[in-house]
Amino acid sequence: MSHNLLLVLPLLLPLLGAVACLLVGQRAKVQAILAGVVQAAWLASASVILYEVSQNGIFATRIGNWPAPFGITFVADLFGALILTSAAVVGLAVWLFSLQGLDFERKRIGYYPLLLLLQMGVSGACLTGDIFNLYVWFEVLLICCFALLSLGGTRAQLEGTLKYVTINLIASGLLLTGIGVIYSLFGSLNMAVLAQQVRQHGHQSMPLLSLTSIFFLTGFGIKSAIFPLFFWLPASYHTPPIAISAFIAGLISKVGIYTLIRLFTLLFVSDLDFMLPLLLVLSGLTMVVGVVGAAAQTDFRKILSFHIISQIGYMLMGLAIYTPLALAGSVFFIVHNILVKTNLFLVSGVVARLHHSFSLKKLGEVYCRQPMLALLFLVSALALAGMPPLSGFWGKFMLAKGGFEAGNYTIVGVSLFVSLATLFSMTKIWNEVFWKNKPASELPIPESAPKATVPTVWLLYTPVVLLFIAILFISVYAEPLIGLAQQAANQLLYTKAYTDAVLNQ
Amino acid sequence: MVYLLLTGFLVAFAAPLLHHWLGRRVFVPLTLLPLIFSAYFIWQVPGVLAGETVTQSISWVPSLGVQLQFRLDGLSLLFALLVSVFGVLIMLYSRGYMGETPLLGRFYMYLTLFMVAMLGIVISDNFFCLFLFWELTSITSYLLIGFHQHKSESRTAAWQALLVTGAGGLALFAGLLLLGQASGEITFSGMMQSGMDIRGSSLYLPAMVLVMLGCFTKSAQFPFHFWLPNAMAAPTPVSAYLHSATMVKAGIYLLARLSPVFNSAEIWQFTLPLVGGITAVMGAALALKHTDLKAVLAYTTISALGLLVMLLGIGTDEATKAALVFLVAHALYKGTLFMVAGTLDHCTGTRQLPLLKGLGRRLPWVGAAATLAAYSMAGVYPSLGFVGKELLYESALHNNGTLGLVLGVALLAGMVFVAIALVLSFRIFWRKSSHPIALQHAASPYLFLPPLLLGLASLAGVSATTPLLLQASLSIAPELHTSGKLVESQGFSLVVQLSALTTLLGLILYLFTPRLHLRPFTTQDFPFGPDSLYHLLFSNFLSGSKRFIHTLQDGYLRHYLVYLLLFFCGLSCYVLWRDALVLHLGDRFYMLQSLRLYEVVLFILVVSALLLLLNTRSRLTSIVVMGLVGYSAALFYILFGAPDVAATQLLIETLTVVIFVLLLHKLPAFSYLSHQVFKLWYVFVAVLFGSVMTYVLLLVQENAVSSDLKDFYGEASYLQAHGRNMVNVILVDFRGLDTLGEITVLAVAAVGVYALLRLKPQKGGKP
Amino acid sequence: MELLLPFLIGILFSVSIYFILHRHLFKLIMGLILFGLATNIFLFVVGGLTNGDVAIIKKTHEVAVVPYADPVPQALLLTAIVIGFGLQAFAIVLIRKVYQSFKSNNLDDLHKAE
Amino acid sequence: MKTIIFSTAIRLLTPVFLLFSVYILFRGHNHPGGGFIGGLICSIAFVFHVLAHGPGVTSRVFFSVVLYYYSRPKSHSYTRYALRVLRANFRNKRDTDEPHKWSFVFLRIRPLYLVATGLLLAASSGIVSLLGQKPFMTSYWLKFELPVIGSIGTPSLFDLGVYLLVLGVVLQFIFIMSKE
Repeated sequence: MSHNLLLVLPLLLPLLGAVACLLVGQRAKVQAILAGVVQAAWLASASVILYEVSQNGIFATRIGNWPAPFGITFVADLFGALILTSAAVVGLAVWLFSLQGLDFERKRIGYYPLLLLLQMGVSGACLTGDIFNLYVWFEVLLICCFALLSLGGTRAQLEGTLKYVTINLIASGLLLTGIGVIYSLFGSLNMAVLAQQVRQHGHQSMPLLSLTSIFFLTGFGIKSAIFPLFFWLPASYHTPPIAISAFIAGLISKVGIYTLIRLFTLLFVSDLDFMLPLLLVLSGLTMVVGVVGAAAQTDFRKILSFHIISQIGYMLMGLAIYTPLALAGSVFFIVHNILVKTNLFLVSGVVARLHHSFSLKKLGEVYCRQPMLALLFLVSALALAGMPPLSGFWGKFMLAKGGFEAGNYTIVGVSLFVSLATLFSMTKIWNEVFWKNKPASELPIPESAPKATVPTVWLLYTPVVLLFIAILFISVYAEPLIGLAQQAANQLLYTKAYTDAVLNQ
Repeated sequence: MVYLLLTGFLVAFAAPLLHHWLGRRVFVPLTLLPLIFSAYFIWQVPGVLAGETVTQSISWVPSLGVQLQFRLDGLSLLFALLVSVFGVLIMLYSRGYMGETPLLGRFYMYLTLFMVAMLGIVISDNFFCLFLFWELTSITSYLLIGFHQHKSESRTAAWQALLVTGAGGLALFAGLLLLGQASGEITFSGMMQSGMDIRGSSLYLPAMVLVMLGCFTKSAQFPFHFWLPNAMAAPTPVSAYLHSATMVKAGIYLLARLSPVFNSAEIWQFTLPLVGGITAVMGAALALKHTDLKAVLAYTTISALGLLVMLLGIGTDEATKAALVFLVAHALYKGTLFMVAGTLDHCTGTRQLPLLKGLGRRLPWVGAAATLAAYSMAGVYPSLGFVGKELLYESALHNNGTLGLVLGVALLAGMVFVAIALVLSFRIFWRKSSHPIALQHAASPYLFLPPLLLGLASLAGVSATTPLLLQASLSIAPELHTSGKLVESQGFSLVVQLSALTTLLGLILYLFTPRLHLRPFTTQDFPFGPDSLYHLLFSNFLSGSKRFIHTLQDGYLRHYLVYLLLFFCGLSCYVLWRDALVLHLGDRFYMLQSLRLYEVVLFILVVSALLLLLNTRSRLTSIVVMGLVGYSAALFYILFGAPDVAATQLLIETLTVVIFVLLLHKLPAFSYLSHQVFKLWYVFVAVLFGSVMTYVLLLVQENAVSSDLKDFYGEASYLQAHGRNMVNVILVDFRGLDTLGEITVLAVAAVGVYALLRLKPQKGGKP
Repeated sequence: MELLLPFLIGILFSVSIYFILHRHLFKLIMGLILFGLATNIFLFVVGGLTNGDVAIIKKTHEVAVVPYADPVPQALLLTAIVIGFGLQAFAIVLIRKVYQSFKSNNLDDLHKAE
Repeated sequence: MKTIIFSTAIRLLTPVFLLFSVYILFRGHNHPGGGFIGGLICSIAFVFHVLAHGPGVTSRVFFSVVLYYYSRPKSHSYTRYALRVLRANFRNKRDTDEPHKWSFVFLRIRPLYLVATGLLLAASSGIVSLLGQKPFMTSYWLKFELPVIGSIGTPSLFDLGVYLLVLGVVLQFIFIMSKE
């Protein structure tokens, strides 16, 4: 398959799928089938890209056949391909879950096209090599998130979405101004060209470059929910239905951190003496605040939401340590976290579907009634807490080792403390939701609530099991992914391969 | 060995299924498993005794140095045998104890998992391989302690055990990482051979402290001991297996394993005996205060673990041997006693010591088992415990540095052991009682055979295990020359006198125990004890985090915005200040000369419009003024050669005004909200942000470069892309992908608006 | 004008932030729109202002005659304006919905879901 | 707003606006204009129409197609049948005294369909080049130039897609909002 086609497939498939969904009107079932086909195809194309990159190195396509700085270039490197593939796995799982886990009305109006276009945005953000184009894909992501978060329009959703919208619009504004500054200073928008220029005569305009990096740090920092910028996340992620929040929570803030890593390894490398300690402090604070926030919550989804923040801290930590091993740790951690976090959200959805609540106080006895679910949760939760040999452990391992080797003992200590606190929260959920007896006062189930029939339950379980298998796979058979992550980190740190692929076609 | 472990895991995960098929007979295949293990390890004994080591290695994650490397030497084999033989008995005992519960399959699963993990710990050669199994034992222990999941104290105890051992596990993890980094080795055997020069490394000390922390938490050393008595909430087979015989010995195992590396350090020689001594004495003292059978056993276990740590810290030849002998002896007799306790609980329904009386007649075999174990516990000839005690005193006497400490601790602990051994055997079973407790049912063979066998082993184990123990001590301290015997018999020496003294003191203590004010012990007795501190920390962490997060994440959008704006402004200002980025506005004043009148008028218009906007309270006026500002922007674009942009801006502004009017104008009037309290603060933030943006813009203008893109588009736009309007050509051709993304945004906006206004889901909108 | 516009942009940013920090919902949406406008003009100005010709190649030529305005910022700006329109339209509708649903125009009433 | 003068003026002006917007669309490649501006002008025409007449009227007049037909009796020849159906549809004259019943299909062009079509057009203009093994969105131009419009190529198709999409989006906004 030619690279020209391959690289735009992840973009075009969801787009065409969304168009088809819009054209069939409000027939939810047809839309569901269309979306499912697209999900499978998307996963296939992403996997092929990943395979290609791992075999033949970075490759690019020049959109519109214009040479690199003048047109837009799509590049697939390992980092992008890994994120894309895990996004596709998650997409398939969430689609499966939505078949039974989402109400008919939402599916009828808008859910599928919005989800597909969101995936299109993810593809674009992962593959583009142009900084303004990146901004555009982020706006696609953003408005899809707006629409999905508010889909259904319950009060909580509206409140969450309003906060999300306001803060993210400001982030977008900062990004746009930052891009303007970059264009003004360098006269180019292509990231590979910019990378070359920064490395050749970056020091002349270095002060302004670090000033610019503040724009991007804030902008993408908001989108990836790092420490003093994360407030929109716990305010909004727990409000929509699980079929929506699982995808957004599992994926979107990771796309933000993906971009931060991309930019701070490719462009803003002239002022690392200042930036890396700053990022280190931010990552530590992000971790701790996230995990402390989670400890305070008593709602299944809110605990998970706060944990997203703390894990963003881990991902940032790899960037802040800035060695190949630590960066590889971040890459691995992102992939792991996309899968695990989505799975946990889906589990919470299944629990809520069967027991009609997200509140830890009202739930109980899942351990006895749904042992399978308990197992699925336990493994994912322990993976999140970084218990060996589950996937989180490998990420933690690489980060800790990288941190020790770089002499950053404090941050490793903090990260280990945070992983203990993560274990605390996860076992808190386990104790309350799975072990505890269900409070007697909560026993009567509302009459109107839909009864979960056998096929329903099966369909609800399928995506969880799918992700569970994926998690186990990268846990037990971790070496290939770790190898890929290390290659990806090398590609990130030694940008020559990237710039060559973009510029010397 | 690898296949052994693998089979173990498979069988463990199959346990629930097996239970489904076989019912209570599920114990048959699951007992077979440790039986096979035992057979395998016994088969390895001759080789290991001859000094060979069995190694096996499977590549797993080579890029991180995590390999499945296994190595069976004397020490490993000793532990492995302990774990697997014990496993057989526990599986049998569980058959009798657990009865019929729907979760029986899961119980066996966890128990088997634990057994396999424990075997993994003791045969791992790779650091991280060990760590993996180490954490697995923590998890299975958690699940087993919380087996009675409906009881709140079970859950709390399980949680506590997990958090304490988990914290220790993380310390161990960091310690192992540092150790690996300092020595460049990732296997224990490799480090013994070549990595001994890490003593000079600066990481040596932190690594050692971290590893010690890990071991202390796992082996319930002071001040981390408190989880162990609470863990007695687990079913008794679990207590017998995990919390007396095996898991808590994992820390001891690791300390022994690493002692060749660390024992030359002063801090090691100082800390281990001290912590061990405190633990031993404290455990012994607390054991006397309890009336719950399992609690008494738990505290004596803590005490014994303390003795072991102390002995390892002394590190001499005799001490090492003493530690090993005592370890085996303790595992055997304590396991027996726990099982006895479980049987009594099962048959009588209580574990309270004062109630348990006169059981010897009716439960003779149980009584026999208890008596056998008590012999060993009291250290009476010829039990294994006796040998252990002899060696203990010998090592104390041969080491002048720690003579006082060790002797004192050994005497105190030994005395208590004797007393408690008497209580557990004589008082419960054999002393005549006028009010014997009623039996609910007789003990089935499953309930008394395993302890009886184990009790016999503790009596007869001396000769059988001697060579293995010697081999094990060799693998701890390879440079020590050991003779072929454990104890050099020295006749009626000082050691024997001390031993006799201990027994005598113990006897006296026993006679006085009824007069000790026995009452159930609660945390209130020790308001500053570690357990209370743990709970204090726990609840403070919860309440503190609640307060903290409710202050930070208080639900007010404004506050969030202020944080992030200040973050941005602060960093920008810092960078501006650090790099001394100064404007050269003076050089550019000439540009003001080319200012055209209508530009100034436009400027003033916009500013006054904004002022009006700030002051108006009318919604309609606001909308009109907003439109005005938008149209002025369009005029700016026109002035600077951007007709396309201007037209777009004009049209879009019109549409925005229309949407505004349609949606927001007709809303009912709401109260006017003043902003007085924090007004100045918000004005400050707003002005700060505006100034930063202005400053940055002015600064960038001075440093702008001319772009290649502009030249290229100027040349190629018509010739290559067939369009004269460069902006449009860029939009649809050069950067068409941007436009594709952009129209996607519009499309999503349309869908989203439609869904938002049209979708009326059922109430609540639950998942 | 090059010297004046940055100040105008600064004022726009300040006013918009002040509105956004206001607890009145209507002011919030106005602030967001002004913020978008300010970023757009920022992008335009930072790309360099030319008093020269528009970025259109004359009928008589095959390549553009200097001086002409840089088309790139204009194209970016156009994209940004349209994207901004989409986002703002959604935000307006959202705010309208919030009005209806909460029966209030006070942003401070919106902190219950957390 | 619904004064007679206003609504009449709008009714007259709308076709002019529409023509003008199409003109803007096609000249955009060489002069100021293009898909966005054209689409916006066109949609603004409809916006005013909606404001003047209400969304129902606008959508009935411009965005719905009614096709009349009846089942052909044996007695009618194909030609005659076709002619009658055509007359009924174009001149909107139906012979009510006929023995057969007229039935009709009502096609409503929802704005979202326009949006989808626009998106599809824009995307497929890029896909064309993929078929020729060229990168996505590589432009193809016709060899000759059309009068008034100028040269035609895949970018023009793209622009048309943008035009339709913008139109659809704005219509969607206006229809929904004016119903609120």
